[in-house]
Amino acid sequence: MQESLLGQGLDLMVYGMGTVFVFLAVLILVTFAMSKLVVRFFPEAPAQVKTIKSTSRKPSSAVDPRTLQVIRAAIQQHRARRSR
Amino acid sequence: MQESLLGQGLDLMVYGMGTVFVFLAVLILVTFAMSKLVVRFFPEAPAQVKTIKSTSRKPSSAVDPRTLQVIRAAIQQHRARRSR
Amino acid sequence: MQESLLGQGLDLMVYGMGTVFVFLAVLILVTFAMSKLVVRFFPEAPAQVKTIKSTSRKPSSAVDPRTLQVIRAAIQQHRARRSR
Amino acid sequence: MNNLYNLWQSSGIAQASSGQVLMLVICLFLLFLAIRKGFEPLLLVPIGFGGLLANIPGAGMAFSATEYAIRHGDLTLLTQMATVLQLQEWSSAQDLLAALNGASFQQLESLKTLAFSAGYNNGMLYNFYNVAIASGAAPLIIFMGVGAMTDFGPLLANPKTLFLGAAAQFGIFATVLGAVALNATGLMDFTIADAAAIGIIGGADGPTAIYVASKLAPDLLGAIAVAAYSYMALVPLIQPPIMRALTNEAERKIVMTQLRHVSKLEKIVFPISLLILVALFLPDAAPLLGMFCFGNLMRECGVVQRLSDTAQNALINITTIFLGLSVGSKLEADKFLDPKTLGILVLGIVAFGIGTAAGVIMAKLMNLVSKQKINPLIGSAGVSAVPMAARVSNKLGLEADPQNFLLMHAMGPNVAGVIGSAVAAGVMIAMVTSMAT
Amino acid sequence: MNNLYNLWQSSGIAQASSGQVLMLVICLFLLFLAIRKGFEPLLLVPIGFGGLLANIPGAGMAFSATEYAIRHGDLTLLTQMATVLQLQEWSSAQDLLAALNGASFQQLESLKTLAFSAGYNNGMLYNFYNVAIASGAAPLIIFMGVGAMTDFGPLLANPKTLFLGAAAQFGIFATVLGAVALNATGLMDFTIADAAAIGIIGGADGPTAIYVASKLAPDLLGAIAVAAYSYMALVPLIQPPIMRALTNEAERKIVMTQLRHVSKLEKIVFPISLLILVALFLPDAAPLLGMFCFGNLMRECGVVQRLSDTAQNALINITTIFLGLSVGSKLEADKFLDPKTLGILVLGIVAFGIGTAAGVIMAKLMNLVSKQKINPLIGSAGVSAVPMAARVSNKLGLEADPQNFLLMHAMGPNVAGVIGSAVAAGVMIAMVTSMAT
Amino acid sequence: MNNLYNLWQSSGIAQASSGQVLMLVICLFLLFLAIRKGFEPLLLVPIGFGGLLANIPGAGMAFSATEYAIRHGDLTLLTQMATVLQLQEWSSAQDLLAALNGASFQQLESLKTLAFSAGYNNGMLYNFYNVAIASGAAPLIIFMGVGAMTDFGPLLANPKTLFLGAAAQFGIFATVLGAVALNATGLMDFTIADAAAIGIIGGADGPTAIYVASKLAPDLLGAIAVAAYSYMALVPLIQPPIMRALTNEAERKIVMTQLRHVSKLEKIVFPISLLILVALFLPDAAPLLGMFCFGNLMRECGVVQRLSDTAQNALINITTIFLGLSVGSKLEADKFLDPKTLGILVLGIVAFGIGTAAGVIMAKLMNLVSKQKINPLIGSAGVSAVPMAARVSNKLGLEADPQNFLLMHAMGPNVAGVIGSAVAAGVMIAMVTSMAT
Ligand code: NA
Ligand code: NA
Ligand code: NA
Repeated sequence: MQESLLGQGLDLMVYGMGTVFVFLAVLILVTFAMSKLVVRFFPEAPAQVKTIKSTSRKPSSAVDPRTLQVIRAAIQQHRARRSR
Repeated sequence: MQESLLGQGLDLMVYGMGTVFVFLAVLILVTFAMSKLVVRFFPEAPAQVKTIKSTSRKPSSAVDPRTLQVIRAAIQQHRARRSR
Repeated sequence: MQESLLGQGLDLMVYGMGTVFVFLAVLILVTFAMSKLVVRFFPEAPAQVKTIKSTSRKPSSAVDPRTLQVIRAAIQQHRARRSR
Repeated sequence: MNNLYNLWQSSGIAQASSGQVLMLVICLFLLFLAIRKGFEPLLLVPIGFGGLLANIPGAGMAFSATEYAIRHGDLTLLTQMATVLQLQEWSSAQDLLAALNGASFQQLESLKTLAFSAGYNNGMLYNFYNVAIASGAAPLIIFMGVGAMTDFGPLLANPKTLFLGAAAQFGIFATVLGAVALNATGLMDFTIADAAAIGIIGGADGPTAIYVASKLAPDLLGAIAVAAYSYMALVPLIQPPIMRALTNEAERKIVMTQLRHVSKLEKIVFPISLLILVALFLPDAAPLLGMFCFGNLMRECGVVQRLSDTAQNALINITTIFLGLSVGSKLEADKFLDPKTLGILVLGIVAFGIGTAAGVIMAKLMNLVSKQKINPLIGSAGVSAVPMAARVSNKLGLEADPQNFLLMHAMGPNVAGVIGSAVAAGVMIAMVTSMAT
Repeated sequence: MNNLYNLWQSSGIAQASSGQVLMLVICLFLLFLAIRKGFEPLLLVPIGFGGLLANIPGAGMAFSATEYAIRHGDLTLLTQMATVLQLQEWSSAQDLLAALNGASFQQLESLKTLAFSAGYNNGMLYNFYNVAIASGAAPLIIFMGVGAMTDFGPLLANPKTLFLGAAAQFGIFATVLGAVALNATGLMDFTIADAAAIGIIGGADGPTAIYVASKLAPDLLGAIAVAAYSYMALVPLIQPPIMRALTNEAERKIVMTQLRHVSKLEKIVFPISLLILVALFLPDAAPLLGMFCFGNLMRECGVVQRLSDTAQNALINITTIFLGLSVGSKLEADKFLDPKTLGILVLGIVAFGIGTAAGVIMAKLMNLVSKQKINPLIGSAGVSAVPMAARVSNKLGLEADPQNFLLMHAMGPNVAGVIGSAVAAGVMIAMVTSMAT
Repeated sequence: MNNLYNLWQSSGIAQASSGQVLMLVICLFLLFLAIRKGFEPLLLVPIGFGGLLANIPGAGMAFSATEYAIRHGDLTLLTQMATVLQLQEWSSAQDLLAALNGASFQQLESLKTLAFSAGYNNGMLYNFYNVAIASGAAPLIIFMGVGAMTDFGPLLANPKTLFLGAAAQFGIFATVLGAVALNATGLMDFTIADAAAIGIIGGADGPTAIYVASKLAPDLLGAIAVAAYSYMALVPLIQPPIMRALTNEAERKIVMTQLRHVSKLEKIVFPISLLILVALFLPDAAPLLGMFCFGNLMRECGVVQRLSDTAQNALINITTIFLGLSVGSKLEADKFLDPKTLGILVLGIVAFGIGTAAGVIMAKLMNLVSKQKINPLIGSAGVSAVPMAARVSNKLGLEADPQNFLLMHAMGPNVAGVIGSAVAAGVMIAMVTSMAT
């Protein structure tokens, strides 16, 4: 530990804050570029939107399909039991 | 091990059973006292119930849509079973 | 390692494949025998089905009251929220 | 040809001991009881199946790397191990295995290093046992889940019933004496730690029994857990004759006043009060009762529903699976097939009977001094075995008077019995540990 | 009679230190805040209860086997331990406990062996702490779950708001300087590692704070976690005065343009892009941001809904229970009742304040150079405290103009603040580690 | 200034090796396949992301403390480590890393102590790997979940189809010979353990492949797992040409008799019977088949629905997340970028092809001796790859005759293939282990 505690604190402040800003600035640039590329080359055309959605909805309907599945399974079980 | 096994067994019996009784007796007293205090100083007045609810609700509100879904599924299950 | 790698490979092939076949052959025999025994001595007669149910339901009926409780609790929560 | 001989040598039939075959039959019978007869299936299915796995000849799924190395290692390795164990004379692997019981911590560590160096590994069930039970974690997590499922309302409405839960613990301590007496006959060789672990069967509470056994008598854990869960399943057969013998028709017809409404705040404050009492008077019961109170507080406080749900479902189910398999690993033939097991089974049922009787008698004693009469049928529920014992009280009550519903009244002593057993467990662990040193 | 004396000796009252009693009161107060006042109950209920358990006198649930052995061992054992620690002069167990802090890894291992050999075991909470926090696993798993719950849509629609999330991290580093300054006054004795761990409270992000504290200052972890979660709950009280002081009516009425629609593909590519940037420029932040991005990718990719659901529910709930109890183990009196705790509480709230101010000021600076005006009220959301801070921005916006809904606009800086804190955490861990050697 | 230089030094760009960059690209491609092409996403998303994390330059998330210390330690530490490893001459950290492979258990323990003493820690993914895979736990838990999801009904209705599941395992053993042959060419350097681990890819069963690879060839685990899951996803492309080439139109039109009803009791008894056979004849397959049978018994016994649900959902999902990340840790550049990986990929697809062919040919052979004709298209389902391979059989059957639904008939050999692979795995682990000593 050659430096004083104060020096270390200042170092942390300067380089830390600097890194946070530089990193997030780069992230902004990359995000802008990524969005541009995606919107340009892979636009969510209505037709495509639907196909994407049909896949992508699986998740956002989130619990839905599984719940449905569970319900269906439960109903089947139930019927099975009844018909036993 | 200075004591005989029988002595140890008797010790366990006497002090063990004693502790169980004394501890639960104290618990009875504390529970009586606690209930008295609660009923006296924090009665479940309709008005106060609502304010308690409003604070305790913030966190649980995060769960809202899922809870509803669960309820619905549960009710369906329950009905299905009853109609068995 | 007295054997050559090739010898080891051949050994694996011969004894491995042999074991797989023999084991699954035995499993076929056992499965046939088991099915025969079950169908013969424990047929799924309607009458017996009911007695099975009554025992097998005990456990699932264990979940029943809890499910009910959950539903009740959920409904209370839901109502409480709505009445906000 | 050599390979074929090796394959046959490694087959189960060639390696099976008669003990293992007997244990396979016993475990199949446990599965039969669980699946067909509904004996506490949530635990007995994993325990029974774990027992099957533990007794597969040659698989060694319940062995530590050290045990496995001793059984399969070559002479060089065994000689090194004997040196570590400071055995002057030994003729077989059995001698080494026998010496493991008395080995010190450092010796065991050295043996472990030798075994791992030679390429041996712990069996899967041994790992499960270490992580789930030896650490104490699984019984405590299940106790937390049980806390999250427990409604203290009936107890809070009538705290006097805590005395019934206290009295029923007499079964535990009477059984300790019984084990000591059995030892005096010379038929079996129980230490005071064994006796305490066996007694806890009378607590009629699975996780408590497993927790105590893992601390005081790990070798008896398999038999103790099997006895505890089996007898809990048999409560509807064990209790009624005792209850009928100790009560008359008039007593069984006593109608109890309806339970008062218990407020939300009382339910929140109760687990905290209980924990503080534990902290002040009985720190030895802190792990068990602490986790129990934590689960109950999560349930009642109303602001951590997510956590409470998980504690009651995913977490307790996952833990149950591994707890069951781990208990099953103690059904390994060498450990289970011991005269002690028979003693445990006999003493266990005696413990249940005495606990039941003590609960009923305590209820009758309380009626002598108290104006508000208690139906003595709810005394038997003090053994815990939640909610089976309470249902038995209710059933016998209805037999005497078809309008007299005792279920909710019996839930009070029923959950009191859980607390009582945990207190007894804490006292016994502390006393036995100090006796042993 | 001897037994009765032993029982009394082992009771909590006889063993309680005043520190433990004080801590029990403090933990009850934490539970009160969590349950009655709704202070981040998902964490503060387990933390508060864990603190109660850790301070039960005589139970030693938060002690390692070594600590427990030092407190309860006999003279022979203590002498052996002192030899291992190379202590020439020592008069009490306290001297040995004090020497543990400076012990080397090998010394600690030797002590552990001594303790286990003598039959002592780790307390339950100590085990939980080791598995959940010392390994780093629990905060990372929670971060994964948070990632699976986070919608980056608002951020992707307006990436500039990342600057607000960057600016608000100023609170972290200003607090580091504050801790250094407090050290200079001589009132407290903080190392640079302590200062960094305290600063991270200003990140307003629980798992990040716990992760950093566990790496840099484990002894302060309890106070840091309690401060972080308490102040996050207090965001609706802490932030508004600062926000009002730094903005005028016209600024608060700025209406922001509606956010554009963000496509599914952008949401899938974003976590991967972020991870690649981390890989290229900031490997030190890889554990935190890696797990965060993994959770978010599971959410957005749409093909692993099972895993995403589990990460958001069963897994995060289970982890939260054990994380909370483990943090509670650091509320053990000897560690928590230290002047440093007071410093941490003061510095923590300063950090929140400075972070809030920096966010608002950055928004005003951006308005100086940018045509598209930003309502400076959303700057304060950059501290993270998701979603509380964004709701505060929204509330103050509605006060100024009842038609101006800022919630979605504030969600951008809000999640940016999470990324910013994780970046700051990575930088600090790397820099402090290299400073310490 | 020094700090700025340090920061740059610690950035990923400065530390990246070309291998790591290549691996990042490969892992991104895996994610693309998983997300966009639907290649077994439940496993390949975590594996691909784990691979990204493992290859972040400088982060060392997949390194043990020892590996990390060797890469970042100072000369003193490296000299100490070289002494432990008994290296006379060494010039760089690479020499030490190379020496790790041949180190004994005690040497590795000493190195670990040195690394921890110097303040280094295991990376997160390394810890995950140890807990989830090296212990063997995760593949077994997943196998339990698969058992709980498996319906043996179709197999019980037509047990003969077990032969198809047996025949398809020919792919495994043929590939072992292929690997041995590749070794003979001098192009690659496979041991018999490597060959066996590669062969198991032909089992078309993910957890079995991971389990075997973790026991026999941990360094190849990454490539083997990736190959196994990728080819399982490619089953609809790999199998049809082979199936068409080996069958004629008439054979493809064979209509099979409807499956008989299977009673509940048969389904309960089957997993127990299977386990008993394993116990008697094949103890080496006990871990895999034991957990599989346990899962199936929980499903069918009907009295532990809670446990069965958890095994099929929360538990298997949690395990999958950590298993995937752990496998990803083996995609670390130094281990994955090896000529062997290419060999593994080639041999893996050959294994699938041979297994498919063997299944179809076995079906035709059975038709020569049996009266009840089997449509040979269901033979290919014997490779497992549940339920993909059965669906392929069904699809080709419908192409030949739009009324001929083969799905349920193909489920029999499909689940038989799972049992067959597990048997093959057990045999290979036992034989290879005895060969190695
Ligand atoms: Na009890
Ligand atoms: Na933040
Ligand atoms: Na297969």
